[in-house]
Formats: sequence, C-alpha cells, structure tokens
Amino acid sequence: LAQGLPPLEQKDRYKVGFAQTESNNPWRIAETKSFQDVAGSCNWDLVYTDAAGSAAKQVSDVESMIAQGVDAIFLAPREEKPLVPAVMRAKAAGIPVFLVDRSVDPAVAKAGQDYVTFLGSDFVDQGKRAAEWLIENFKGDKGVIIELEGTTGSSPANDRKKGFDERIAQDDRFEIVASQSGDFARDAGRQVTETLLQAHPDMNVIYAHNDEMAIGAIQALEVAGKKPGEDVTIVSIDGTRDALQAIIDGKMGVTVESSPFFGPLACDTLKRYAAGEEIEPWVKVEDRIFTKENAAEHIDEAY
Amino acid sequence: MSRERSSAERGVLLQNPLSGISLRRHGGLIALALLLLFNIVFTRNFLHMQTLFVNVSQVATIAIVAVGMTLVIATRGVDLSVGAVMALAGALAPLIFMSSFGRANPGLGVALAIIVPLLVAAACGLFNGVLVAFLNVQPIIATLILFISGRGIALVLTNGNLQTFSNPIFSFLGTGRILGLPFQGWLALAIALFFAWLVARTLYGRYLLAVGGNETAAGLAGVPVRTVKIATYVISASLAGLAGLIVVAINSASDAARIGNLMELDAIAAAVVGGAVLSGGRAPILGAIFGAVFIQLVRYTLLANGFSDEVALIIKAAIIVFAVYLQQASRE
Amino acid sequence: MTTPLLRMTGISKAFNGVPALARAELAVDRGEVHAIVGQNGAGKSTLIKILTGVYQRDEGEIAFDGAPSTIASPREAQERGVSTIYQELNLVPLRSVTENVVLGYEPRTRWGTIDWRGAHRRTGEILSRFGVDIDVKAPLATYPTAIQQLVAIARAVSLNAKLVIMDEPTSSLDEREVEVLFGVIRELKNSGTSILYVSHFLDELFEICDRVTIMRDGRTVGVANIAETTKLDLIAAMLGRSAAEIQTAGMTELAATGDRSGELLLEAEGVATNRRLRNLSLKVRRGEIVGLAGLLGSGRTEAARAIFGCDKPTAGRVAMKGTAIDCPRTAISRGIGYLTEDRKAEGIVPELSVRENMTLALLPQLSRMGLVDKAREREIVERFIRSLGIKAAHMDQKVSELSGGNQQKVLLGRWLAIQPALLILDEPTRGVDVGAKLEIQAIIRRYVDEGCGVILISSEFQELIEGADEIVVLQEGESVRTVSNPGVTEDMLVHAIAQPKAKEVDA
Amino acid sequence: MLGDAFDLRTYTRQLGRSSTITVWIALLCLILFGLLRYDNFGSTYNIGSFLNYNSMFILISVGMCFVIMTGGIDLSVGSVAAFASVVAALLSPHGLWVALPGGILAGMAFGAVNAFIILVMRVPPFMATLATMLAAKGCALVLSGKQTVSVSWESNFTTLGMSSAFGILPWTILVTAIVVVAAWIVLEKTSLGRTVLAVGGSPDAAHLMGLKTGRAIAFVYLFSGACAGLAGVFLASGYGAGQPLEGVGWELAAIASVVVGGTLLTGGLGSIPATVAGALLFGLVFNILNFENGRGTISLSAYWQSVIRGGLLLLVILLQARVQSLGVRSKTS
Ligand SMILES: Nc1ncnc2c1ncn2[C@@H]1O[C@H](COP(=O)(O)OP(=O)(O)OP(=O)(O)O)[C@@H](O)[C@H]1O
Ligand SMILES: Nc1ncnc2c1ncn2[C@@H]1O[C@H](COP(=O)(O)OP(=O)(O)OP(=O)(O)O)[C@@H](O)[C@H]1O
Ligand SMILES: [Mg+2]
Ligand SMILES: [Mg+2]
Repeated sequence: LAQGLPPLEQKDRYKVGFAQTESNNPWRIAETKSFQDVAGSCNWDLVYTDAAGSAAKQVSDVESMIAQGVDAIFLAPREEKPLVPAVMRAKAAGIPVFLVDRSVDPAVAKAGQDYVTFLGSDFVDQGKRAAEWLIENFKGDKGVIIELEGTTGSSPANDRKKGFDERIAQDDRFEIVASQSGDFARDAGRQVTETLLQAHPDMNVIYAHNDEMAIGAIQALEVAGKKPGEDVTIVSIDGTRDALQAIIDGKMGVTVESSPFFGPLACDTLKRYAAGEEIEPWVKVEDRIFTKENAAEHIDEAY
Repeated sequence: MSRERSSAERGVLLQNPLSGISLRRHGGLIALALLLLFNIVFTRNFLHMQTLFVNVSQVATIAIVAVGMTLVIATRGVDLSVGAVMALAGALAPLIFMSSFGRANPGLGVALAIIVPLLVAAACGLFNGVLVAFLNVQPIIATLILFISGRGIALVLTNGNLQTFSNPIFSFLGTGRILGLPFQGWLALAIALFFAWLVARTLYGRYLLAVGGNETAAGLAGVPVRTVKIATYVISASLAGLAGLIVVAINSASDAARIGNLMELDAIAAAVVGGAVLSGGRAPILGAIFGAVFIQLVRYTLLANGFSDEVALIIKAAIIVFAVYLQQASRE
Repeated sequence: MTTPLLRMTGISKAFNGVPALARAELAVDRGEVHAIVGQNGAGKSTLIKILTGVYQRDEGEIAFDGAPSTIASPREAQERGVSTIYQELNLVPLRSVTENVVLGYEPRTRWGTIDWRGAHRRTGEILSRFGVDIDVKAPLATYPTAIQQLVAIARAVSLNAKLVIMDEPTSSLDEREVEVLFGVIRELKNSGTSILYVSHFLDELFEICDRVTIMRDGRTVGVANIAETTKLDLIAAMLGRSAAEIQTAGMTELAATGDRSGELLLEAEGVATNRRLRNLSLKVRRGEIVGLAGLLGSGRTEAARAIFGCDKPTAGRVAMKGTAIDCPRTAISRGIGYLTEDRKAEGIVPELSVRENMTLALLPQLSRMGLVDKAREREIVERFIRSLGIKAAHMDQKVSELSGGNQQKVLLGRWLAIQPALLILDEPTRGVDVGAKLEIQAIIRRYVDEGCGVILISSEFQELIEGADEIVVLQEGESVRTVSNPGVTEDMLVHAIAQPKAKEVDA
Repeated sequence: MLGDAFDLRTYTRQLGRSSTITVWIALLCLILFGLLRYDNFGSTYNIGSFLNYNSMFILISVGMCFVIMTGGIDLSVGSVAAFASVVAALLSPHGLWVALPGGILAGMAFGAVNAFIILVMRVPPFMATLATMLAAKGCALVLSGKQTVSVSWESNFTTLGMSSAFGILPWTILVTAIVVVAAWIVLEKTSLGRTVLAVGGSPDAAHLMGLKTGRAIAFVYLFSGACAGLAGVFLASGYGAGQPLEGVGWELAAIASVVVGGTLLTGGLGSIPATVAGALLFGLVFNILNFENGRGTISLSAYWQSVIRGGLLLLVILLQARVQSLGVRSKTS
C-alpha cells in the first residue's frame, strides 16, 4: 500500500465518522442526508458531527471521532488550510481519512500519503463551465454581467469567482460591472440584485455562485418588471430543484451541477480501500450541466 | 415668588422650538442628510421611484423589528432572539398553508398561516418575558436561549428543508403594493405610528419608561413591573414573527436556516442610532424608524457604489460609530 | 490674617441656560468648620461640585491652599487634599465595606498587591472611631443607609485631607451617630483640617461650626460668625424675609391638635418578614399620626415595607380597613402611599420629567381604557408644584436635574396626589430645607386633619415628639412599647428607645 | 413578592456564591455523565484535545469577564481573534517570537479602538464593539485577500499550537492557565482589579470617589483585545492557518460563559474561576454531543444539537435562579 496510509481491515460493519461543515443550506443538508442514507445500506455506524461553520470546531470534532476510535473518517473540510491538522492527527491515530467535496492544502497534506483520496468536484471548473456556457449561448453583442458572490472569503465563492472571471475575461463582449456577496442565500441574493439593478439598469447577465441566489435574483428582476431569461440571462451553479424548474420555465439559462450526493460514492470507495485497492488521489465527481434540453429529465433527482 | 416666575419663563424659553435647532441637537438628521446628498451626487439612478420602492421594501422588516427592540431596550433589556423568532414564524407559515388542511381551505389556511405563527412568536416572547421578569434572568442571557435554539426548533420542524411555494394571497404580505409602494412599507409605518402613540399617550407607555428608568421605584409606585416587562417581550417577539412572515412572503420560500440571520444586530443598531439608550428609560419609536432607514441607506449606498463586502464592513462600522456619536452628543 | 485655605469668587454656573449659581462666593479658613446653608436648590451642592471638579464653572476664580485651583476631576481634588462626601451617597453598593473605604488608597504588600488583611483591619479601625462594628467584608449594600453614610464619612476622613467637605452628612443619622460625627469633626479641626459643612439642621451648626455662608438663589447673601448670629437670622437670610415674619410660625408645623377617636384604618398584628422584622404590632386611626422610633437598624424601614406589602409577611397580618395587603399595587389601590427613605434608589425615575414622576402612582386614576388624560395630568401637577413650592424650570424638566430637596417634594407630591387614606412617610423631611420642612410638615398636618392617617418615621426626635400622636418604639425588629402624646418629652423617648425590651403599654 | 425580586441586600450577598456553585455543580455533573456513559471520554487524548480547543474560549471568556465587570460588553472578540489569526499567520515566517506578540498587539489595537470609541466618543460599549466586530472582520478579509492564510511550517510558529511542553502538557493549555492565574491575581489583588469592579458597580460613584475609571475601562478593553489576540494566535498556530472567517458567535459563547459563571452583566461582581468553569461547561456540551452521536443509537441532527444547547443553558439558568432563591430563604430563616 501507499507510504504511510493507515490500512483498513475488511469488516462487515464499520464505525465511520462524517464531519460535516455546517447545515445552513439545502446543499449541505442533501449531502448529510446522502451519508445518513448510505450508512444504512452500507452497514455503517455513522458518527456525525457538525462544525457549525467553524474550521477549528471541525478539527475538534475530528479529534473526538479519533477519541471514539472510528474506523474511517469522511471529512468535508470547512477550509483547505485549517483542516490539515485534523487530517494529520487522524493519520497519526491510524485512521484513514477521505476528503469530501473540498480538499485540504496540497502543499502540506497529500492524497495517498496523508489521506486516502479526495472525492469531489472542482469549484474553479464549475465557474469556468458556467462561463463557457454563457460565451457559447449569449445572443447579444454586449454582455453586462452582475456577479452574485457566495459568502465572502469562503472557498467555493473564491473558486467559483476565479473560474468564471478568468474564462469570461477572454471574451471582450463581456464586462462584469458589479460583483457583490449574496451570502449564498436567496433573500440576500434578492436584495443585492434589487440594489444593483438600480445602479446598473443596463445589465443583462447575472452569474450567481449558487442557485439560491439565482432564484432570489429572478424574484428581484420580476418585481422590477424585467423578464428573467429574456431581458437577462441567468447562469448559476448547483442544480437544485427550484433552479431546474426555473430553467424549464425559461427564466434561467443554465446551472452547473455540483452534486451533494456523495454517500454511494463514499461507500464504494471505502470498500475498495478496505479491499486493498489502490485509490486514485482524486475520485472525480462528474458534474453535469443542466439546460433547457435536459432539465426536465433530471428534475426528479434534484434536491 | 419672583424666582418662581422666572423659572416659568425659562421653561417657555426651553420649549421654544427655534432655540432647539442646533447642529448638535440634530446630529442624526444631519448624518442622514449627508448620506442622502452623497447618494444624490454619486449613486446612479438614486432619485428614482424604483429606488424608493426597493429601499422601502428592504427596510420594512428591520423597521418592524426595531420598533419592538426599542420597547425592549426601554425596559433596560435587549432581545437577541428576534432573528430566531423570525425563522420560527417564517418556517411555520408554509407548513400550515401547504398542509393538506391548508390546501383544502385556502382562505382559512392563509389566515391560520398568519395567526398561528404570530401566536407562536408571542409565546416565544412570553418565554423570554417570564425568564426576565419572574426569574430575574439577565435579558441578554434569557433571550440567548431562544437565539441558540429557536432557529434549531424551526429547522427541526422543517427538517432543515427549504420550503418553496406559490401562494399569491400570502405573498401579498411581501409583494403587494398600495399606492405604488410596498405593502410592508405601509405596514411598518402603521406599526411605528401605533407604537409611538402607545408610548406617548397610554398607561403602558408611561409604565414602560418608568420600569426602564428605575424598576424599584416603579414597583413601589404601584407599576405592575412584571406585566409590563412580559408584555414588552411579547410585543417584540410578535413583531419579529410578523417580520419573519414578510420575509417568507417576499421570497416565496422559507429557509429556516437563514431567515432573520443577524437581524438582532441590525435592529439594535437601528434602535440605538434612533436614540434608544441601552440603560433604559427612553423609547423613541419614530427614532427607531429613522435608525432603520439610516442603516438601510448605508447598506444601499455601499452596495450600489460597488464597495466590496469586506471594505463595506469597515465603512459601515465607521458610519455606525459616527451616527451613535452624533446621537450621543445631541443628547448631552 | 493669613490667606484662607479656600477662596471661591464670582462663581457662576448654568445648566442648559438655567443659572444655578450666580457669582457665588465662599471662603474657608484653615482649621475652621465652615457651614453653608440655604434653601433647597440654592446651589450649595453645585458650588461644592464645582470645587471638586465634577462640574466645570462658567466663570469665577478658585484659589486653594495659596494657589489658583486647576482641579478638573474628583481624583485631582483628592490629590490636592480635598475629600468630599457628596449629598447623594456615592459608594459602590455591590463591593465590600472595606473596598468602599480604601479604594484607590489600598495598603500594599511587598509584591505590589493589595494587602487585604491590612485593609480590613484599617477599615475596622476607622469605622470603630464612629462606633460602628460591622463585618467589613460584606457588601456595602447589605447595610442600612445610615451605615452607608458613616462609611462614606469614614472614607473621606481617612484620606488625610486639608479640606473635608460634608454635604448633608447627617441626613440619615440619628442623634447618637451625629454626636460621634461631631467628635470626629472636632478631632479633625484640632489637627488643622478645615471642614465645609452643609446641613439643613440649623441646631447642628450652632454646635459644631465656626462660620456660616448663606446662599439664596445661587448667590452668596451673607457670611457670619456663628457665635454672632441666631437661628432666626439664618432662616430669615436664607428665605430672604424678615425675622419678624418668620417668628410667628412655630418651629415644627406638625403640632397635634384634633381628636383621635377616628375609625381604625390600619392594623398590623405580630408581623414578621424575612427582612429582619420580627414582631410588629400597631394601629393607625383616622386623623392620627403614628410615629415609629428606634435606633439605627431597629427595623423602622422594614416595618414600613411590610405594611406596604413590599415584603411578604412570614407571620402575622396587615389589614387596611379589614382587607389584607399583599403587594404595593393593592396597597395603593386600598389608599396607602409610601414615601421611601432612599430617594435615589427607590423614589425618583431619573429619566422621566417632574410631571411623569409625580403622577406615576396616580396614573391608573388618570387614565381611561389605558389612555392617559394629559390635560388633567398637567392641571394636577401644576397644582402640586404650586402648593409644594417645587422649584423646577417647568414641569417637563427631568427630575434628576432638580436639587435634592425639590426631588423629595416631587415624591411627596406623587403620594399626596393619590389622596391616600394612609400615608407612610420614611424620613420625609430628609434633605429638605427649613422653609420647606415647615411647609411639608404643615401639609402633613393639614392632611391628617382632613381625616387621614400617617405613619411617620423620623430620626429627628423633635419631629416625632411634636408631630406624632402616638410613638411606637422598635427594638431589633420588634415593637416593644408605645408612648402617647401629649406629654412625651425627648428624655422620655430616648429612655423608651434605649431601655431593654419588656412589653409595656403606656396609657 | 417585590421584596424577593428587588432585595439587593440579600441578592448580592447570595449571588456571588450560589451562582458559582451552580456552574461547578453543572460542570461536575456533565463530566460524570460523560465518564459513565462513553468509552474513551476520559482518555488523555480526549481531555487534551478538548482543553486545547477550548483554551481559545477560556481566553476570550476571561477577557470578556473583565469587560462585563465594568458593566460593558465586548462583541468584537470573535472577529478580533480572526483578525489576529491572520496577522499571526502573515508574521509566522519570522517565527513565533514575532508572530505571537504581533497577534496579541493586533488584538490590543482593536481593544484600543474600542476603548477610544467608548471613552472619548462616549458611544455605549454594545454599539462600539458591535461596530468593531464588523470592522475587524472587514480588516481580516482585506488583509488576507479573502483567503485563509497559510502559516509557515518551517519556522517554529506551530510549536505553540501543536506541541506540548515537556512532552505532555500542550503549550496552549499551559499559556492559558498562566493567563487565567494572572487575570485572577489582577482582579483579586490589585487596585486596578478592584477599580474595575467599582466602575461596574456604580460608574458615577467610582468617578466621585476619585478612582481612575478611565484607566480601568481602557484596561479591560485592551485586555479583552489581548486575550482575543492570543486566542487568534492559538487559532493560527494550532490549525496552521490565519482564518478571517472564524470567530462567528464567539462573543455570545463568551458572554454565556461569563454569566453562567455568576457575573452580573450590569457589572460590579464577577469571578474568574467560575467563568473558566462556564467556558468548559459549554465546550463540554459539544464534546458530549459528539460522543452521543458516536453511540449510534440516535444520530442527532445539527438542529437538535442547537436545541439541546439552548435547553442546557436554560437548565443552568433555572438552577441558578433556584439556588439563589433557596440561598435567600435559608439565609433568612
Ligand atoms: N445636573 C443638573 N442639571 C440641571 N440642573 C441642575 C443640575 N444640578 C443642579 N441643578 C439645578 O441647580 C440648582 C441648584 O442645585 P443644588 O443641588 O446645588 O441645590 P442645593 O442647594 O444643594 O439644594 P438641596 O438643599 O436641595 O440639596 C437647582 O435649581 C437644580 O435644579
Ligand atoms: N450596626 C449595624 N451592624 C450591622 N448591621 C446593621 C447595623 N445597623 C443596622 N443593621 C442592619 O440593618 C437592618 C435594618 O436597617 P433599617 O434601615 O431597616 O433600619 P431603620 O430602623 O429603618 O434605620 P434607618 O433610620 O437607618 O432607616 C438591621 O436589621 C440590621 O441587619
Ligand atoms: Mg444639595
Ligand atoms: Mg430606615
């Protein structure tokens, strides 16, 4: 086996820790639920902790899992850097760690060495794909973009901004005239859009870092008498049920999937690892892209 | 004798409205005027009906909660639970009108979806009030309990799920218009006027100020201290519940994890900028509305002029300090 | 002649445009006990606060100890050798007695930390000079007002100041403590310390002071050697009237007249509360003033609280016209009023106006369906401001801006306004000037003559003896005996108070 | 009835002692509960990591206790700790002896700003520190470029947060213990500490008594800032990153700890050891909830956890009220 990774014996039943970051949005809730569901089918005793948005608490949560002697830990890191100690301590205690949905600082901790693998998608890529869809599908000659950022300073917000902004800069039809935080929330997304609409009445594209803010933006547009989908193109990320419905209704252009359903993949990966298989350092989740063409087929799987 | 007459004359002088207008006395108003001026010059499309509309619709919830907060602060308390109570009320409403009963009786369903959450909110206020009035728990701590767990209860009720709906009658609370301005704006105004009248003209108002000013003395003068306190917390929570319903109605969605997040801070800031003193004994209700407008306008200004979130935080902090400073100076 | 220790000249001070002092003067010599007298609101306390840097003067000069004074804060005042006992007791109730005495001047150990043992001992020693022997480690708030006042005095005296200012130090002390205080003042004087002494008890001045400055309406209207003046002259100067005019009035206005066979108003029978009231029995009839006498801490205030329903009785019963009292609200609705002893903590609501303070207890009667009838309110307040002679700029002035004595009148007005059948007065004339005192006494008397009952608690024997029809004597929370007027003399009363417990009832 | 509620005399006599007892009893009960119910709850590993994590909360609670004793409040501690963690992380390449004082000074800078706004501009502490809470968060984000900031792993900076003195006692715990003892000595044994209490008890009186009230108030905010700064250094050093988004809700946790420890929010009374007990009590709840989830019988959702935490706070408060009234009764009978 790879250097230093703690082994996992093959057992019928595992005591598995899942260290969740927070539960204040539908995406996280769907992710947690996915783990809880799979715990039953995969024969796990799930030790679930919730760090309530604090990286430090999440490290402490992982430590309490270590103290309880779990067999393996699935960690959804709050942040890349501060969770490194949690990974290291688990490794020192001989417990294999699987990272879920976000990774930790690759400069300090390495897959296949300090932790088993990272299961997840690439936030930067999500932003980039949203930009690409926009570049391909935008009909007008001048795209005036308002960007609704996620929680200031959070890594998905930073990454989704980076991916989108870099890609869109390569096309001079587009200009981002305002970029403000809507805190990943519908209400804030709505209020920010209402305000920015006043300051930038000529805007015709909204890029939201998640679907909730996009829905809020749609509401703001409607109140202001604009037609979302016609006057204003909306691109977003996540793939929630409401977003798919908005796409079907023609109010939204695209949403790049960011699947929260890690449970089955986690179960599978754990089994493979216990069986002694070599695990690739990044178990990529194939994120689909939902548009008018396929939204109707997938709406029933959405959360 | 002669002295008496001259004191009376001085009284007249003091009450003379003209002698009252000075820079210091109206610091808050001047700050607001400066802010407006800045916007008129620098913010695009500021003098626009739609701007007024947006701001009124956004300020309404803060204003409503700030009115209740002002009353609580007047008793020397503070209510940290408003945000959580908003979430609780906001989570309940869709549960009710989307239940099978609510669907079967749409009219009654919506009525209940407004009344029941308000009652639950009032019950939260009762809980806070009883802790404060009967068990002498310090208000910050008493209301901290619901601050911590109120949102949790809302999340348990909804299983953490976002509830989305389309219900035009209920949504009127948040999206309706009267004379071109948002319904909730008129509602906030009506609430403010009502409570301003209540404080100025009624027994409750006088008792409120007495309890906040000197609880012991008030009790010895026959003021029903506990009743007054409990009533005040109930009012504050009920108003928060109403604000929660409005938020849910605007969004056509209820997200218990987010409704009313950090509302307590906005409401307290609005109350204090409006002239409330945390040591109790004053209840400037119209001031609270002024404070809410001020805070909303600061937010709008920073957003519309493209200040990034982190810089906006620093500027907002400076403006709050400055506004309270002016408020303070004008009182001394 | 040497330069005086303190000379204040041409001091003016206005609050919100309302002058409190207008070119006031004051000079205190070294080693003298100098009094300031004047009506309530004359500006005595303000003058003192300007000296100690609490307020900044608008104009005028101060020279202290031979140099122009630059004192800008109480701290500096203390450092320059001025220590002060302010009128509104300024101590920290939650902290221990020791801390209240030594704070800022704690004895230190070698390590620079506070030497608590030394501090407690020192505090004990200082207090024992005043004949007070208490647990100095207990929070100050656990002791009655009088003890707190003595603690304040002890602190001021222990600072080894050149000038000790005492603003109404005796207002809550009884005669014994006053004597002790005078002893201490004489000691201070002999050691060369000057004392500035403010009091409304003019008799005291003649006993202890050398010179007196008289103030009226913010002005200094005279300075006199005590030996060369009379009480009457002082009063005349204070009030700005002629001596002859004053002389016609008696010294207290309480003097009993009417018959005392009125209907029984209040009856307390073996009442005990868990605030150290152990066994109180008394009866009050219409048209009667019942005095409560006792030593400091004998439970007079506790008796009043029990009657008013503030403290739940653990034994016995209180009945007003046959019905029981269980809380202040019922007491008020049954027609009882209670003027408390501690004006600041239990009386005024400082943020509210004179008007709002005065009608606080009356409000239920002033309002219909929860709505306050403002016109009637103003009218009533107007009337009481006039009849009580309250000096306020206007009725909407904040009550905290009034002088102490005027605040007291506002509170008296609060209770008179409800037209109670029974009024409990705990030290009603504390801090009230002679003129006002007579007025208040006259008001009480008029009120009793109209057929109401009064329970009067006073540390001034004169007030009790002349005023009360019956005096119930308390010892350690028990009503031990009753003496009846006419015929009570000061000696008799002192005897009754001091005599060891043994139930007996005078005829 | 009014008597019970407003009897300051008996209240004060009882308050200090009985509330302190309540928090110790509650803490003891919780520890016993954990020891009896869960395996490994009492393991050195769990105790060590528990104390290590909670040392940050103990620090800010002690700072908060001083502020509250003056009748003030410091809502900025969480953001200030986050800000200090960013500063310390940025300084970490220069080693612990630069980053540690740097972080503490960063915290004290905000303490100084608080003191200035409160003392000079006379803005009430609640509003002043609410504003600096926003400002510190903004500064942390600006300084960090909205990213978590990696600390240097080459310098000795992480020694503080990740290793132990003499190989057994984590440095964080040791340092925290020293701060707690120092704070306790200042409060109980120095003029400054007593002035702090006096200022809280009655600000006017303290001023008229000639105490240096301004100095005491400035001190408590500086101290609270320093404690938050030190907590921020722990945060950076122990978790390998400066985190501008940390510290949310820390101020309320600290206030709750202080109050459960028997300190009056109106000032004038307070106990350092009981505050520490309060901080441990709240930390323990999280620890126990994590263990409870590990028993696999029920898997408590995060929402239930917050309901339970609120419930526990309620319980402690009810207990406190009960003990107080018992105390008052037994005292007087
Ligand atoms: N802080 C204040 N604000 C406004 N007015 C004040 C203030 N302090 C005192 N005054 C006014 O100044 C005048 C003098 O008050 P001061 O307290 O000096 O009287 P005094 O001679 O001490 O009376 P007393 O014997 O009742 O204590 C009063 O009319 C009072 O109302
Ligand atoms: N010298 C003392 N040492 C300790 N405690 C005292 C002392 N004097 C009074 N007390 C406490 O105060 C309690 C009652 O004080 P209270 O104020 O009711 O007395 P009072 O008779 O009303 O006197 P005052 O005239 O000062 O108001 C006593 O029961 C006692 O416990
Ligand atoms: Mg005076
Ligand atoms: Mg008394």
